[in-house]
Amino acid sequence: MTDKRATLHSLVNANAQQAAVAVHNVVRNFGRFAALRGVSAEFAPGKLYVLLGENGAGKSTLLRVIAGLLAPTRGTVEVLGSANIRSVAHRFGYMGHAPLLYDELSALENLEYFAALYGIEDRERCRQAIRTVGLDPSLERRVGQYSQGMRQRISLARAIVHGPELLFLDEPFSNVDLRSARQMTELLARMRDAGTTIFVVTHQAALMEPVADECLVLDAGRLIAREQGIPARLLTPYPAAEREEMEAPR
Amino acid sequence: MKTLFRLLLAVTVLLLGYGFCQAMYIAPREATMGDVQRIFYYHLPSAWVAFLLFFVNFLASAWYIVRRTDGADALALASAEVGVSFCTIVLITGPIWARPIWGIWWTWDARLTSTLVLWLIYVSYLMLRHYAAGGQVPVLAAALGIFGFLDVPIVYMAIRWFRTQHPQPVIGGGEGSGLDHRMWMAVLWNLLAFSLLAVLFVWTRYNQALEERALEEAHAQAALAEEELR
Amino acid sequence: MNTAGNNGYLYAAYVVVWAIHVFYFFTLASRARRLKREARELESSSRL
Amino acid sequence: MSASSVTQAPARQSSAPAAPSVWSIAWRTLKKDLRLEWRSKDAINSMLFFALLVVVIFSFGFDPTAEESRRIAGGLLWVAILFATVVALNQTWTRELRNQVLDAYRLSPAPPQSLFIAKTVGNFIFVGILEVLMVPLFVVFYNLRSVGPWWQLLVVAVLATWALVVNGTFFAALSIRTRSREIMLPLILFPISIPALLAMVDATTSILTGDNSPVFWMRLLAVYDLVFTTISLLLFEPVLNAE
Repeated sequence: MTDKRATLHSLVNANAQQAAVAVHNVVRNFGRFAALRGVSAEFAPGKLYVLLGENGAGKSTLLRVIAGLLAPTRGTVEVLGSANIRSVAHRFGYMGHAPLLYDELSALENLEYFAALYGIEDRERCRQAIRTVGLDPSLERRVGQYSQGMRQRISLARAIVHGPELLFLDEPFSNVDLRSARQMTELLARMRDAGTTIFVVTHQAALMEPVADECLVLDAGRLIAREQGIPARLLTPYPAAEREEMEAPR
Repeated sequence: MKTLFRLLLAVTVLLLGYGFCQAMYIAPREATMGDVQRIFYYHLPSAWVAFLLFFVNFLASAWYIVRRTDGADALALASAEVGVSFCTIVLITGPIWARPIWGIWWTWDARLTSTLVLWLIYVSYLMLRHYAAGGQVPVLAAALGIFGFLDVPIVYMAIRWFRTQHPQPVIGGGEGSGLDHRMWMAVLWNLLAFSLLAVLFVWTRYNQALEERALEEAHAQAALAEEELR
Repeated sequence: MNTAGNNGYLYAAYVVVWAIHVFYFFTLASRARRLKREARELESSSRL
Repeated sequence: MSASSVTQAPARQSSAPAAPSVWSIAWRTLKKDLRLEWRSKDAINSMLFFALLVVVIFSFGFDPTAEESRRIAGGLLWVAILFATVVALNQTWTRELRNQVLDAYRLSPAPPQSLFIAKTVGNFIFVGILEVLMVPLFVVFYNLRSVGPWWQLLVVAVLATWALVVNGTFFAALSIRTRSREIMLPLILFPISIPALLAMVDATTSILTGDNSPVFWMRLLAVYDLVFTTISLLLFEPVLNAE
């Protein structure tokens, strides 16, 4: 992160009274299992946050609670200054674990339908979104026949087609080849520079390392660390082989 | 609360005993039907209590949809469960009375049929509660509770009309009008006793439902404590 | 109508009513026992 | 793909788009569902074949004369349709669960009622097609000829089908959240539908035999439709958003 950008951010933060997302003492139980045990944090707008942690640490749950897919058992969530997530639904995008796409429709058909849900009837905008993630909008193949990596990209296009101010990504790089993943992180960086607040849940910290503003580490439903960038110690827990593989093709 | 519960328990037991004496010994023998008619003193109060409980279930369900309180959900569950228990009594004692009086166990008469449909609806409600998993149960169950209750008048209308087109045995010989006042006393005492019994059952089940929830919560918290020790 | 012979039905009905009430009472009692046991287990496990 | 070909993300909209209307979203969703069904044909194929099986099996179970068949055909027809409807209803929401695509709808600002309306109308169309194909079969297999005016049958069919699908769609949405979802739907749908079933069967029988007036049953169906459409629309949002 350059110094210039850092200054810019501090300026923006000074001016912006309102956090993009604020969670306060959020607890979420699934029956007898506590997935989140009192998470409190505020997130300034216009930054790229990476949520790290082991499987079952509560990363995805936190993201789903913030996006309003799950109600917190206790605690409060405020998104874009509103406690009622439904009222700001058109201002954020979400990309889930699963692709959230209809297998029987083509990429463009999928995007046109989901854009319509946001009140957008604009085919060119949908084509643009598909081009943005590096695919050809004229492809007529159905999404079900795409590779996992391509489906993830279309899923990202679906999440950003309405131009959200806030973007939540849940494991966006699972089963995505390294090149595609890098293109996706570049795209995210550009969106962040344009002012979008982005949350990425991942266990591939190395991929996000070049572009992350802040990282948060969750463990057993608790927020245990919050750091600028992604410190090297958080990149090591992953198998060395995987890291080398990620670096190699460059 | 605990002393109130015990007091209520004592009163209920006494009333159940008194109601039993009223029904079996004090109320006069019915002229044409004989002693079998005494089933009526348990049958009718059970039916009223069951209908009342289903109404409570409806109110609690609607309250839950609006306010989302754990208490409303617990009350909905408790009233449906106890209601089904009383409704089962109604459906079994009815045929036992009908057999010697009408010569048949069952007839697709309006009251019988709508009670049966009611029973089916609330059994399906309990099954939904049993088979649905996780935090969504209360909402889904509340929706079904509201649907079920609104269905009741339509069921009754449909079946009444259905029956008026077909010959049917006369229900209870129209004894409602000419009921001896001592017979009414037996009905009322038993109604009181059964209502109190239902209150006790619902109260207990309600507390248990809340306790179950608290226990779940405590489990989640306890797991937390363990993690911290590790 | 010979009604005396029908008293079997009367007794049967009363037995059924009480059987159902007692049955429900026992389901409540067993649930209460289970809840109490679980609460105790939870308490002892959290003390460890 | 070179880095230079990567274009900018879609621009943020200068102002919030006008809130999409309930009907336009319902229409888009219906079109999408019909397209999905056209491409996969899951629901309609399984439903049609199932209904055919039921008709054939009924005809083994009963061997009526023309007079008798008039009296029982209404019941058989509607029971067959009810069973087949359950097959189709399960399909409509299973499709939304695949890839968790229902979450995408829940995240959007689109009104939940639109989804319900679209699904109900879609199911109405599927069951309507089923009826159009089943009725000739019944006429042939049971040698049916209506004594009463046949146009009344049409009114009954519309009211009855709506009664089945409006509750069916609602309870299918409810039962997909449960553990044994396929079996759960009939268990909760059938008890609630008893009055509607009684009404549609008796109305049909009345028209076929010409013995009674079907007017009461048609009114009852209309009331049933009205009450449950209203309640479903009111309660669909909490059910959709229950996790």
